[in-house]
Amino acid sequence: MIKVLYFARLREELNTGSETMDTVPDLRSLIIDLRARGGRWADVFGDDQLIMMSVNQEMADPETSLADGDEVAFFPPVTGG
Amino acid sequence: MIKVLYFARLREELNTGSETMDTVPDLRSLIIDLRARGGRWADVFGDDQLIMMSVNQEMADPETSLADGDEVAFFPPVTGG
Amino acid sequence: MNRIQIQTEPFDVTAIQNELRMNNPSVGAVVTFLGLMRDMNEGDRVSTMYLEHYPGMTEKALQEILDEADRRWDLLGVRVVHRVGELMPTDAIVLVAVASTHRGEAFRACEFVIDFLKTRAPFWKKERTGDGDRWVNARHSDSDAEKRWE
Amino acid sequence: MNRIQIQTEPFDVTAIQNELRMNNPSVGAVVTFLGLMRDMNEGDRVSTMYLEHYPGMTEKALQEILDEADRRWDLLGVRVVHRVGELMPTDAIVLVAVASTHRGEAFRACEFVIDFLKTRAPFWKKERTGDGDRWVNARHSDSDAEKRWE
Repeated sequence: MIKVLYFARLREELNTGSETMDTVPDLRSLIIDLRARGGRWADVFGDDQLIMMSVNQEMADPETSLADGDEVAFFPPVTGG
Repeated sequence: MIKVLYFARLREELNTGSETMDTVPDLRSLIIDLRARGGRWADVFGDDQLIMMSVNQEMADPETSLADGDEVAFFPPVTGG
Repeated sequence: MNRIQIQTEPFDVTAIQNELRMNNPSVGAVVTFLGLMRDMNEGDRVSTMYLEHYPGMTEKALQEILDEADRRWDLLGVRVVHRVGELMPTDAIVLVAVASTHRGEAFRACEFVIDFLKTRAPFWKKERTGDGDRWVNARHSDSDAEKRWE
Repeated sequence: MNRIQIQTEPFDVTAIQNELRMNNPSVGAVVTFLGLMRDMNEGDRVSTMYLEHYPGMTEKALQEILDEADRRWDLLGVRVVHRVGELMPTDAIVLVAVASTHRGEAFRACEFVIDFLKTRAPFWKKERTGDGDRWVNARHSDSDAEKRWE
């Protein structure tokens, strides 16, 4: 299992902050699964969307592989400071 | 007449902080007169000495002309901040 | 002495600068960046702001930025304080303070840290305007600022 | 509100930063440089320092530097405070604080002002070391720093 977190605009648009999902090989597979949910999920994870992602609190990209117990997060480009 | 001020190391080496002198056409003439006093004056105003100068509190150079009532100052390169 | 603080409370700039300089007479320069909430953004008046972050990852991302600054410059101390939660115009959002022997390193490192914080630390701003709430968009000028350090 | 202060007394950094930001919600960035007295210089331990200046010309020279900074960048406020007289290690010697809407201008202007202050404002440092008193020599690195702005 992996833990998946959503922040800021994504959390609001998807109406969820976190969930638990079955482990998949990499972030690309996970994104495909999320997009396949359709509706808001298809929009938020659409190819034209700028989304940042992390695995175990380190910046990651679609090629990053996943293992059981990983913490994944999706969020918009950051705007602090 | 012009007023001539000396600051920091120069004031100490020449043992004077200010004096009044007859007006001369420019700073170059003034420096020649000061150097001609000999002793410490010849050393301090020697060709190999790095000296900064101002006229009426604006940075100046040997070509700067002088007029009656001007305030001239000689000092070492600045080291504040 | 913790180099990174994420907090809802306001912070005391002088206290932070003093920690950096008081016990170390080798410090010749302290450069401090203070980021403040403005009452206008993209042409609209903003009444309040809410700052969200990713607890845990934020601290890790900032730690990596500070470690990289330590590798690049000879620093005598660095502090980052970032507020989260509700903020009002003129409130301080972030402080980056860097101490070094000479000023060049402190200026470089301070700007490096805030440039990378802006593009790599997981914080998000939501503004309240007359037209309702909106998430702030990332600025191109911030990613350009980051690229200067490559 | 005077932009330039030359004084023997210590100064309050937070009060100066607050003046720059509190009454103006357009201020998004305040960059502050604090120059401090170190206890070592050129390999020797320094116990106290005496700072001499040229009253009148010092203020004029600083005014010209700030006017030039105002021409080059879009600033919302600048302050320079410089101490003169007796100083001890860890004492603050100089503060340059710059407010602007965005951070890039505040960083540039703050470093510009301190670089030019170091080469153009008539201040002179005399140090007390174990071997007696000595006037501090001007540093090549300071004239190099000034040349970057040409």
